[in-house]
Amino acid sequence: MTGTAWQRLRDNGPGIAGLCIVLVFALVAVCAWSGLLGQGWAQVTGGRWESAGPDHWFGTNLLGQDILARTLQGAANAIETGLIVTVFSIFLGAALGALSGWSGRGWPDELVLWIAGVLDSIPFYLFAAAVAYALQGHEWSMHVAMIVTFWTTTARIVRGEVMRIKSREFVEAARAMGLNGFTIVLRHVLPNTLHILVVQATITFVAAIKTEVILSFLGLGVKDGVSWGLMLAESSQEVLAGHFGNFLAASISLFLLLMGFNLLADALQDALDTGKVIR
Amino acid sequence: MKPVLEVRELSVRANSSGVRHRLVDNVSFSISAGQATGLVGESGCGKTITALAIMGLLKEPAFTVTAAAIELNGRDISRLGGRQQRALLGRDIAMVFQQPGTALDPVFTLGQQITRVILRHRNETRKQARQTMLQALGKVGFADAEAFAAAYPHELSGGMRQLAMIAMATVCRPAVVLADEPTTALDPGATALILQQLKRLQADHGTAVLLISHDLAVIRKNCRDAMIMYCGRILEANGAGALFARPRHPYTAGLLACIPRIGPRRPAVVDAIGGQVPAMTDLPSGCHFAPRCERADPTCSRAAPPPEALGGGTVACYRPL
Amino acid sequence: MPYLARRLLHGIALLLGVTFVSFLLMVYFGPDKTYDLVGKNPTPQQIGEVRHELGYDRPFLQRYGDYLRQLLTLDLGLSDSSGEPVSAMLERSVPVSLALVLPGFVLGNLLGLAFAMLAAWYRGSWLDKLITSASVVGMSISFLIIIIALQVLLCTPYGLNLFPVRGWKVEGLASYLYYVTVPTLALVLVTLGYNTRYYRAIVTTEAERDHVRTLRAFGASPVEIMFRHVLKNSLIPILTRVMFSVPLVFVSGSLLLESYFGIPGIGQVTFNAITSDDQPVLKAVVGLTGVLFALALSVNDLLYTKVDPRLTER
Amino acid sequence: MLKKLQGAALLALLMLGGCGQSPDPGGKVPVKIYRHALDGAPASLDPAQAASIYANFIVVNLYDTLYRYKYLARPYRLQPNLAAAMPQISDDGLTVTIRLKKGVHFVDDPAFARGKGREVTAGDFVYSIERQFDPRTRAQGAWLWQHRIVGLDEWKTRGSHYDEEVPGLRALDEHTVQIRLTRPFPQLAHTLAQGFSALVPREAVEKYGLQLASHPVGSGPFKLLQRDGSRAVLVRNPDYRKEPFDLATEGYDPATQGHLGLEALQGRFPPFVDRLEIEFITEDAARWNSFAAGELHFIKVPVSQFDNVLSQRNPLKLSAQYEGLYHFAASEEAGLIYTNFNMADKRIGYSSDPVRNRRNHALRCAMVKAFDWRRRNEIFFYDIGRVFPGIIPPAVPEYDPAEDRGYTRRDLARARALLRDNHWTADNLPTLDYGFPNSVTERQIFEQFRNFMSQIGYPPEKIRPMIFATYGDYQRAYSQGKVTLINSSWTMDYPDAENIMQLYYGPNAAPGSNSASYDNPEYNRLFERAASMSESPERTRIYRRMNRLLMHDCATISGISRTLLFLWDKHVIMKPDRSFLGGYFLRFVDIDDSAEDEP
Repeated sequence: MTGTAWQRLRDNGPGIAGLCIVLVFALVAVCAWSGLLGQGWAQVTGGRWESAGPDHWFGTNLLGQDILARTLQGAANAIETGLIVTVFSIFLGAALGALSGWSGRGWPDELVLWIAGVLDSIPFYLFAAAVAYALQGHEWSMHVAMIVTFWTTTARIVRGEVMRIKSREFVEAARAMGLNGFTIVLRHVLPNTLHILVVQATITFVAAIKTEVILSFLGLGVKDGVSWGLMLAESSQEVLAGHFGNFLAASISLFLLLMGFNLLADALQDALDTGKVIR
Repeated sequence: MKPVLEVRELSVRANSSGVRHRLVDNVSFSISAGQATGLVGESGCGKTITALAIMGLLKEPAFTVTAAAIELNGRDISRLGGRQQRALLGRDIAMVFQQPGTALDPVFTLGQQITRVILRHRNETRKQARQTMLQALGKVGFADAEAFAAAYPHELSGGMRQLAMIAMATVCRPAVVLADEPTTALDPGATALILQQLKRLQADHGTAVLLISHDLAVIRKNCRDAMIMYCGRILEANGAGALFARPRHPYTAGLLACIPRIGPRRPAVVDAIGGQVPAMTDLPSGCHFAPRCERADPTCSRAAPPPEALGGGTVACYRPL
Repeated sequence: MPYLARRLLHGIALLLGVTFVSFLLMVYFGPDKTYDLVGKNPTPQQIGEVRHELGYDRPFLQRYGDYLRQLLTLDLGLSDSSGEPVSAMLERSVPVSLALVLPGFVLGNLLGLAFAMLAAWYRGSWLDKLITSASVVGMSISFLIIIIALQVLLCTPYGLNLFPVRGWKVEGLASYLYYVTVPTLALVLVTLGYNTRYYRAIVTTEAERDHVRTLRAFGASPVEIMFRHVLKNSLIPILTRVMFSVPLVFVSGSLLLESYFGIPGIGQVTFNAITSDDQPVLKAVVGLTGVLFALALSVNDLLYTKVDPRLTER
Repeated sequence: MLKKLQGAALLALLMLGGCGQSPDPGGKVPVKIYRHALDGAPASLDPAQAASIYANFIVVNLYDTLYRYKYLARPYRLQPNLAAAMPQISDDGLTVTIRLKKGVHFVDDPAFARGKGREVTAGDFVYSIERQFDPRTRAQGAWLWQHRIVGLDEWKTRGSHYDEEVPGLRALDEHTVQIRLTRPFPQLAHTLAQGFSALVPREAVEKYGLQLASHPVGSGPFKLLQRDGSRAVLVRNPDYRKEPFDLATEGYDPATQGHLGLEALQGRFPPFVDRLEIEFITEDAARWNSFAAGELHFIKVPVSQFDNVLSQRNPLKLSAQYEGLYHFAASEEAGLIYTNFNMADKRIGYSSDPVRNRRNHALRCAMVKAFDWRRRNEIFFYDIGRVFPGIIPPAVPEYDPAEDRGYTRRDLARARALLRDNHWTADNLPTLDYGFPNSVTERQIFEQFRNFMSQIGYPPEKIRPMIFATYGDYQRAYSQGKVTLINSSWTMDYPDAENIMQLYYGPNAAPGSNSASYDNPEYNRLFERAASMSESPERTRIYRRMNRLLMHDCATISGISRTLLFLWDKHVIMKPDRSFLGGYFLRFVDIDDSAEDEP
């Protein structure tokens, strides 16, 4: 990100707020991974449905597990999923997008567009379910499903951008210097799509987290462990019996995290003035 | 003779991200019926802004427009808004824009767009309106008006679009037409056509035309009066003849020096103005031209020189030629 | 028109792809109903019989071929669980889903567009800011949370308790509203944020075009400008969004709603098909969604040419 | 309801600018409607596929079976339904003769000549049982009669040709059936009270094929009007055979049932209601809210609502706010919930190496000791489930109250000792796969289990969850021995302990119902010996002995029987039931319209 962009980001109050929220959650995640936070999520430390109190800030669930610990662990899981999915799908999207963009209207372009079209035409939750089956409920099935479907948007945008850049002088120059396509794309073209990738990443992250929650709710998501989606699934039964612990904890933290990312995404879009990316 | 349009102490401020700077600074002038007045200046000096301000098209929060008065046929329109203002626009005062390419809506035919204006401002039936529209197109020289009415902007050349613009601007016989660089985007042939149309306007309906241009030649040929604008201020105003024959303001003089004379005898450009046009965001204090003016002295940078009557016109300079 | 032919070709390629991928995933590697159908104390031989009955033992290509034929002839076979003809299940459930999702879908888009146009006309004003930030908030609330919260607030004694927790016994307008309201609200809430923001992005760019300035210079009223001109100019991206969301809204979207509110629409049929390993139904749903999508794509391109004169010569 | 309506109308105003008339959603009609809720939806309505309690619940109302259970008698007793009398059994117990009632007709259907439902005959019974042995039927009930009826299995292997007669299954005349058994089968009459055995007309099968599953053609008290994934609507079958309701025959007990107003039914002809609306609501909460909102007449109270519904536990007492509104009954389910060890899995079950075999046995017993039934009962059954040692539940007469409760008493010290003495340490303990079909509760049950075990030092990461998207997948996995810890529940098919004891009979090993693949020669011997006996003190002794064998081998962590709570509207006259009676009681349900207003 260029200096001026950073300047603009700094002037963007909401953007900074978003960044802070994200950083806080990231911190929580790191602590959870390194075993400082939310370790007791599986242990039973209280009675069932204890209300909030000094030893259980958010109360306990049916089994008597501490909801706070589970929320923190859930945060870690959400971030983890978000990171994995984002990294891979952005990478995939950038690579394929560049390929098809560079190849112009050649067959690689047609092929990539075709694959993207196919993937976009399958209802997502069905697709996720299908992948879950195909992978025999493997713990990564959720991630695979998301990566395989999320890269298409990035690819489309990168493709357009690459097509635009392709015609620029410096690329012509590089061609004239006899560099091969691959190096040109790698050295000269992709770097120029970085700002788009950054924005896409934030957006993918949001999508990933949201989807993780829904998939876990449907039982297609997190296998062993705890997730906000699972907490919401528990709560969807509890709330109607008047126990709101799980619901509040999960929904509020989910909202905060998403809000943070959305604000950040907006700020980045303004700062790097890639027009508003369509979501 | 009574001026049709009189502008008094018009100022425009742009408010972008906190910093507010003047685009038009305390401009006053007037133009009278049946004649053309030229507004000259380098691009970005505030000509267009002035026109838009007069039309009342500059909106808060992006812009702040202040004026002692903008009188159209003696009626102050500077404080009008909403319905009343819209009633004027296109009927009593109209504007022709610089880019005929983008100034028309691409998804409607010329006919539709002109007819809308008629229906808006003159109580005519659709049928009548259509006739009026066809006549207007005919007047500006479209032989086969029907065909043009049915055409979409992208199907026409720039010149034709601009003619259509003029047809649209004049269909309601406005008292004033603000023509903002109407010819810059066009080839010489089209330019000639357009200017001829503007002349016809003045002649036929006694319309007053404010011809905005950076091209001194155009102004000289087509205007009775001319005003020189620089960094949002009018530095000199006078009858075109007088002004071009004997410029009083150093800047005017500089500009005139830039006009290529016909014939090979002299180099295309002589003693052009040195230095750069300052950015509107940080204008020098006092006379904005002072830093580039070889006649400037400390007084010039102290306060903006007020317009003084001189040789039949007005000049805003402490040390006029 | 060669352009049309090209589109058609693309459409077919797309369909082949969709059917193949979905078949591979949902049928070949997909769920296995055998063990739902074997009785207690089955012998391996009986299990074999059931697999044969279900046709699981036939070679891949043959099964895929049959699948394509089924889609072409719209003869979708019988559900493995209920024995009902799949086509009958669709005829029964699709209208329900339409009735369920349509109001929310339409409202969500119209409101989004309305807010977007407000924001665009008062670009940069407090109203614009309010609308934009509100839409960001909207985008940050998960569908799940909205559904659960709305149910508690509107359908339970803990809240207003005005509407049914679940079900779909529609006989006439009143009962329709009675059952459709909460799902509609949920749908609107979840889509509004995204729509508003998307449409705002489009409408603002359109509202800043030169010809809009021209219109104002000729005294056109805000209403005329926004609705007659800006709207028509931004129709293409709007149509695109609508067309593309149609197939997915009606399957994925209603899946969550219907499984949560116990509404017997296509979503629930699909959900049950997933949880009861009902391959014929899954195949039909995915196949038909693919078809819908391909159609949407082509129709969309046709609409373009209708909407924008600049695209007619192609 | 009315309150809700205003809500709807109000929103109508907001949304569409108002709508005038607003009839009761659900439609106010002058007929008696009974609204019931099931916690699951039936897949198929073909008797041959009526495997789930949900399917069975509805099938027995659309079709007729030869026998049924008495409405009110407890313990359950059989009662002729389509049969004229109880079966006549020869002295050697091998020949069974059953006479059918005359003049009973199937409902009218295009499948029949001229669309008129023809008379039900003995041939229909023969055909219906044979269907179970025809692969094309996708039947799921064959296991009830497998290897028991002379020539039936061979009939199948010869390709299931219906024209070919089965020696052991013959219609002597229009209304007499004769069944010849390979060995005495005391439970036969019970199997003929199941949906599986319901009588299906051959014409319908041949006309509708697999579609029969959604287009029932029977002779039961009700006809199917409409059905989808979320509800089924049944209407009274006007041609249903006229048999007056008699309290005495149904085993009425004024002492315990006097308050239900059943006397009003005496001498009238069932079915009493014109229309059954059966909602399939899987989510407990939604079901409860629907009931609380007055949309349902009956509910099996979800555990999450026990706090709310009950004011005290023993004796169970309804909380004041509901007493005025609802009738209330608690019934102990005839079945059990247990967690099997996969004995075929060397990691924890039988091992060829005697040492490992002994250590595995110790490990299993340690886990049994580590399991906290008190807590399980408290959290998931609101402390009103019945915990009992082994597999013989209190619902059957074989249950032994005197049995030593040690097997279900938690004893961490003992468990740890067992591990220590057999050199089990956190490092060398085997990694186990605990399987369950995906659901919130199943997951919670797993987490609790893992938590129990972690308290004797079993590392949590060594008990892995194996989650399956559907129950079918789960079943397949453990049938193929892929799951080490199999959490399952068994609901008895008929009120005879034999139905439970077979769960651990060696030859029934996976993919059979003996999911533990438990194989103890003595157990098997005893089971075979008891197979031909009907309930008797001797058989009881044998069964109890088998139960002890099982516990000694620590082959399963067992067990608990749920206590089910039923609430139903005071206007409704009925005695609901969930176990063997299945849906039979629906025909006896009546609505007291002296107080007309619907809840």
